Amino acid sequence: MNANFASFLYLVSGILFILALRGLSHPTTSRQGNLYGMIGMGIAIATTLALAVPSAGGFGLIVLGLLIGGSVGAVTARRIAMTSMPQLVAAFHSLVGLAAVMVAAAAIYAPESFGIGTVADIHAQALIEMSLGVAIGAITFTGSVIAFLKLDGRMSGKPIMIGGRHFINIALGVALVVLIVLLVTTESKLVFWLIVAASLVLGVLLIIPIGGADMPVVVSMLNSYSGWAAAALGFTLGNLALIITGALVGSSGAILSYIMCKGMNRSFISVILGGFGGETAAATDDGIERTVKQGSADDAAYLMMNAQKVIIVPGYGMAVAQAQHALREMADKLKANGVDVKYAIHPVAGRMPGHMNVLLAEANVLYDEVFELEDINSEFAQADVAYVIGANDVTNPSARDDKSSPIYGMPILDVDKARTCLFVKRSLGSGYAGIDNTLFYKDGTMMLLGDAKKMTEEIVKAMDH
Amino acid sequence: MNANFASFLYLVSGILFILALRGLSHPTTSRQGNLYGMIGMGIAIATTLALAVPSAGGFGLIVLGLLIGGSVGAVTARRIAMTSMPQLVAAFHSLVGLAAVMVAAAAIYAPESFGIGTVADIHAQALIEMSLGVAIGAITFTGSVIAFLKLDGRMSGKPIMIGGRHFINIALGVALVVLIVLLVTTESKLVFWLIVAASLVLGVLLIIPIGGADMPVVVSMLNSYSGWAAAALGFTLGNLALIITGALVGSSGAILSYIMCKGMNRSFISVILGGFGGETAAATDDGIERTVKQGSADDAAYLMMNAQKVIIVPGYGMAVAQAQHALREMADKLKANGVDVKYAIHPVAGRMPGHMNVLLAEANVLYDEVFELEDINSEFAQADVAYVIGANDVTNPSARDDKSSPIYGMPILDVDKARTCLFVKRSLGSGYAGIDNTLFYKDGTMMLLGDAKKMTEEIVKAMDH
Amino acid sequence: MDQTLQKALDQLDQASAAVRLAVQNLATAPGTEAAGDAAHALSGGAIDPFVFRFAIFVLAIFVGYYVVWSVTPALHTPLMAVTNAISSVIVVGALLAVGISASGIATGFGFVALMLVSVNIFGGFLVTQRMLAMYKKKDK
Amino acid sequence: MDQTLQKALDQLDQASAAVRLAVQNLATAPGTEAAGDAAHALSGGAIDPFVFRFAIFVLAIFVGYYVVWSVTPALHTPLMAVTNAISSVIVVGALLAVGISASGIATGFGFVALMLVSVNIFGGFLVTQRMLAMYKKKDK
Ligand SMILES: NC(=O)c1ccc[n+]([C@@H]2O[C@H](COP(=O)([O-])OP(=O)(O)OC[C@H]3O[C@@H](n4cnc5c(N)ncnc54)[C@H](OP(=O)(O)O)[C@@H]3O)[C@@H](O)[C@H]2O)c1
Ligand SMILES: NC(=O)c1ccc[n+]([C@@H]2O[C@H](COP(=O)([O-])OP(=O)(O)OC[C@H]3O[C@@H](n4cnc5c(N)ncnc54)[C@H](OP(=O)(O)O)[C@@H]3O)[C@@H](O)[C@H]2O)c1
Repeated sequence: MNANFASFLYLVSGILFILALRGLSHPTTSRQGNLYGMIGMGIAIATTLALAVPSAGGFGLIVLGLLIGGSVGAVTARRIAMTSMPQLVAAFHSLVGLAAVMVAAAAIYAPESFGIGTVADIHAQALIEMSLGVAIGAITFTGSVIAFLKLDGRMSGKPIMIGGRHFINIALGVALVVLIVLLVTTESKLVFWLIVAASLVLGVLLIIPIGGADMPVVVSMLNSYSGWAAAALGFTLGNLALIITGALVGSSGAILSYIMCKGMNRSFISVILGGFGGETAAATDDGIERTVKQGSADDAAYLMMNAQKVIIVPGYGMAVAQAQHALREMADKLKANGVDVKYAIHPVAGRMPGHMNVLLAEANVLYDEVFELEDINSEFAQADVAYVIGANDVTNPSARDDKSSPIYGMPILDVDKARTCLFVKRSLGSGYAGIDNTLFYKDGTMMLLGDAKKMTEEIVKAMDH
Repeated sequence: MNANFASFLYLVSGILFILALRGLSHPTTSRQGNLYGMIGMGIAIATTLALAVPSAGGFGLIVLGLLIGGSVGAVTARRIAMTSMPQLVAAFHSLVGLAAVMVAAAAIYAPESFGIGTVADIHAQALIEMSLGVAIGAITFTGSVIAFLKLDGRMSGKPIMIGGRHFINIALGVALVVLIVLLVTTESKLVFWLIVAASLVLGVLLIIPIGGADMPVVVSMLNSYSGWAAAALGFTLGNLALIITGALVGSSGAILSYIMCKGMNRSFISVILGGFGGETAAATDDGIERTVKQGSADDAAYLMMNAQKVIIVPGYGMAVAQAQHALREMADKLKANGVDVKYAIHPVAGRMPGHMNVLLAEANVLYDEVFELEDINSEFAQADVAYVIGANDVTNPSARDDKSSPIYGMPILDVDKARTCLFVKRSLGSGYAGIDNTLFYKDGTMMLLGDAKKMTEEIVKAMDH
Repeated sequence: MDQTLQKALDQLDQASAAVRLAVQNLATAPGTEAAGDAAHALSGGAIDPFVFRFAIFVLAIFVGYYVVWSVTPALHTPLMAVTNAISSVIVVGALLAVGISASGIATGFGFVALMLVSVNIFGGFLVTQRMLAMYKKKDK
Repeated sequence: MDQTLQKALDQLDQASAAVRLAVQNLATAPGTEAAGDAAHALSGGAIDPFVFRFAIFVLAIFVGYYVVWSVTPALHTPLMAVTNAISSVIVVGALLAVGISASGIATGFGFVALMLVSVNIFGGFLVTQRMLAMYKKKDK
């Protein structure tokens, strides 16, 4: 295939990826967008095969690799529970990171195949680009593995603080720069692997001190990294699809990190420096005796069936309990009874941006009943009941009223403005931020202590009486 | 200067232009944005001079040209009345179009200076790109001149319909394609000038049948054309700044045309085909006797001074009458009296997008008192008085209620929902769309017949009593 | 403008054209393996700059689309003025024609273009500045 | 993988390097007028593809910025999944290594990369599809 035409096709593939993301601006166009993404990937693969026609053996290997990887991927995609999306995304990022390292290694061992020179005579520019790609790729790899382990609960979410880690990180960073210079001058394979090793270690050290609950920001940041790694290799290979995609993915991750930090009213730096949000802290005890009104499923059913307007506020606990289906059933009952039911989603409810939306969608909740914070917050004042299920921090009024609170300034859902506020959770314990929620002790609040799913199912049953 | 570095600087200049437009997303960042634009232009000019160091004579000529053009531009910019912005923009577009033709001509006569080959041996690709640039440039030139003449009232706004003009246009289009092929094969200067001539005629023929009131859409479309012409020449010259800027300007013009068409609920095609909106048509007389309540400046002053909330709706007539300063004075009086005053701007009020905003800003109206249609339309129901000054079509309820109306579907400002609606205009005549406004005959409406500026000044005086 | 300069230019151009032809021949010479072609292509060495420019053009259209949609309607008039001003970056062409042109007539065209476009540059940015300076907010 | 192929490649590369050097020397040869340089530069012939790629990269960042901000928050989780899927376009590197690599070890690395990345391609797009299929609207 003509090289110019191939470049043109790579551009087309990059444009299709842009259109894929553009499609996500609305649910109706999103499936189309995903299709564009698939077509773009198909074009990139077909173009590469047509440009550099593989030998018969090579072709066999390619088919084999695609088959093995593809079936693992397809099965995973089909089986994975929607609640495990954060882990899945972290795991997938680690694969991209490792693949970037492998591609760079292949390029070092067979530069001719990539058109970047010959063994021991690789263009300096290509070497620089490549070593940036490999370093970022390796950091993405180990970083994502740690994030995966923490999110999946296979490793304690507690921040692991190694003494002098800032010093070690800086030293590793300096070492990386030196090694890259060495690689450009000597082109030694040993140096290449040293870069890989240093970056792998750095990836671990960067992520280990960050608490489990901050992992979503980390995952998004690693997403961004994997984009920059791809772009760096795109420069080496002179591949437009890689450059464009790398930039897209890089921006995307960075913006999502920013959105999460803003939603939590924290600075990105404070997240990255780590040490925040390990195990749920105990509720602070300020010595004042406070009373809590506790209710039963029957009370809740009665209250809601006689309401005109109910707003449901899901949070992380709903995901943990997998309560979305029971919740939908409850909403159906209410709607059949003429109650106006809406869902209010806080930008950082759950453990991943948009997490609650996916879960509700899974339970067949129609997306035009689901509203964002800005669009629904003024409606709580007119609501009879706010049904808060497994959410906590995102409703905490101290973020609005108490200047000394660590989450002060974070926008919250004004559930306290509803006539009655029902709180489904297992205890009076705090949420991810480890802050006591004063709402539990308010007059209009009724606590429904128990597992989110069980409690909701009981309420549904009680509604039938 | 190194060619790579120069290309890099051209890229920087393109990026600065992007940032210039980005700055316009908010009034507070807009001045900064304009500054970025100036810096970008400075970089582009400096880079070109450093890359292709001119001879002493050439340098002298350059300074002379910049001085002459620059002073004309600066004086114009300082003197021009804000109400004449549409004309000014049209006139400026014609300059860009003509300049594109001139640059292309220079390139044909001295291709070496542009690095596109030698006389009689210019690269075919450069010739194609160039002839596209020159054709679009020439169309932009004459088209903008016609638009300027119509907007400035130096030519009748009436659509001039030449018999068989669609046929002539198509014939010219075909001729252009043939001429471009001829140019590429023969590289004859005669053919080049024939292309210029055909395009100049086409520009006139395309715009002449379009009514004066549709000129804003045309101006924006020509803005878009001038962008594409710049981009085409950018390809010829291999200049990144030109390519990026051309694409930006091209998109910008197209989007603004689209916004205007949507604001008027008309299709772009119907605008381009022309024949709409010449002289203001006479009010349709359906034989039914209708009564109009007419009021005086004293009535208006009394009504507004005793109101709690007044919403001011400016339109084209305010611009014609230059009533913005008097209007501001009136609003100040009202505010001093404790009345809540807001301004509501329809997307196509006036004769240019954003036209009313500039005029109000000129009269020192603060931009946070000025609201867009979607943001204020629901407030009319709570307003005591809607003060409609020189606006007409954008308030016509038939666009909302009467399916047979030619403007049916166009979003309007719901001034009829205000308790009282004051209408300042000179007669019961219609506006740009030539459609009778049923609002004049409504109970809650009071007509204040007279020139917008004089009437407003009288009201101000009456308020002092 | 200058006879010797023109000659030098002509010669340079012919020479470089010859070299470019040689490179092209080399790249498309029969017997070169597909892999070699591919490798070369991937390194970007053989790719026509047009492809890159086209990519830049397409991406800039996307950027333009989004940037312009993000402009607040209140500033649409200044937007028209400022896009007009920046489209006069075509001045680079005029500068080349005036500054280093080898033919008198081309210099003439260039000079006219330069004058026209300078009107735009100064007029466009200054009128925009004048407009923008008028937009004011409460409490300042 | 193939000795002769590798040799051919080496030779091709050396030859083209030599030509490129010649072109460069020509361009920077003393006595060449500034005008010639400029003309050449403006035609884009002498511009390093890196500059173009960098331009494309920068513009793509702008596009990415705007495109991602326009994604509705309700679809942020699918967004993470789909960006993950498209970042596996790095597969083009793996394909080169496996398909036409001249060294066994590079083929090995390429094969591993290919497998990993295929997991992502299929997994990423399919899981996104699965999620998106769940988003439903009233009245259908
Ligand atoms: N979404 C994101 O992108 C993102 C990213 C980073 C950080 N975060 C953080 O995550 C938090 C999200 O807020 P949130 O309100 O959704 O959650 P939260 O504040 O973490 O609260 C979750 C609550 O759910 C309850 N819960 C846990 N398991 C449950 C079960 N099986 N049944 C019933 N209740 C259960 C817990 O209380 P009990 O233990 O008493 O049951 C807990 O208080 C915010 O602080 C946010 O900053 C979010
Ligand atoms: N803004 C844009 O971008 C744009 C673009 C294309 C088309 N348009 C069209 O322009 C129209 C704009 O609507 P509009 O409501 O602003 O204006 P309009 O409907 O054209 O009405 C303007 C009114 O102002 C009155 N008027 C004229 N001179 C006056 C003076 N000196 N003092 C007082 N009144 C005076 C006229 O009535 P009298 O003769 O009775 O005084 C006329 O009815 C829409 O139809 C729109 O579609 C706008």
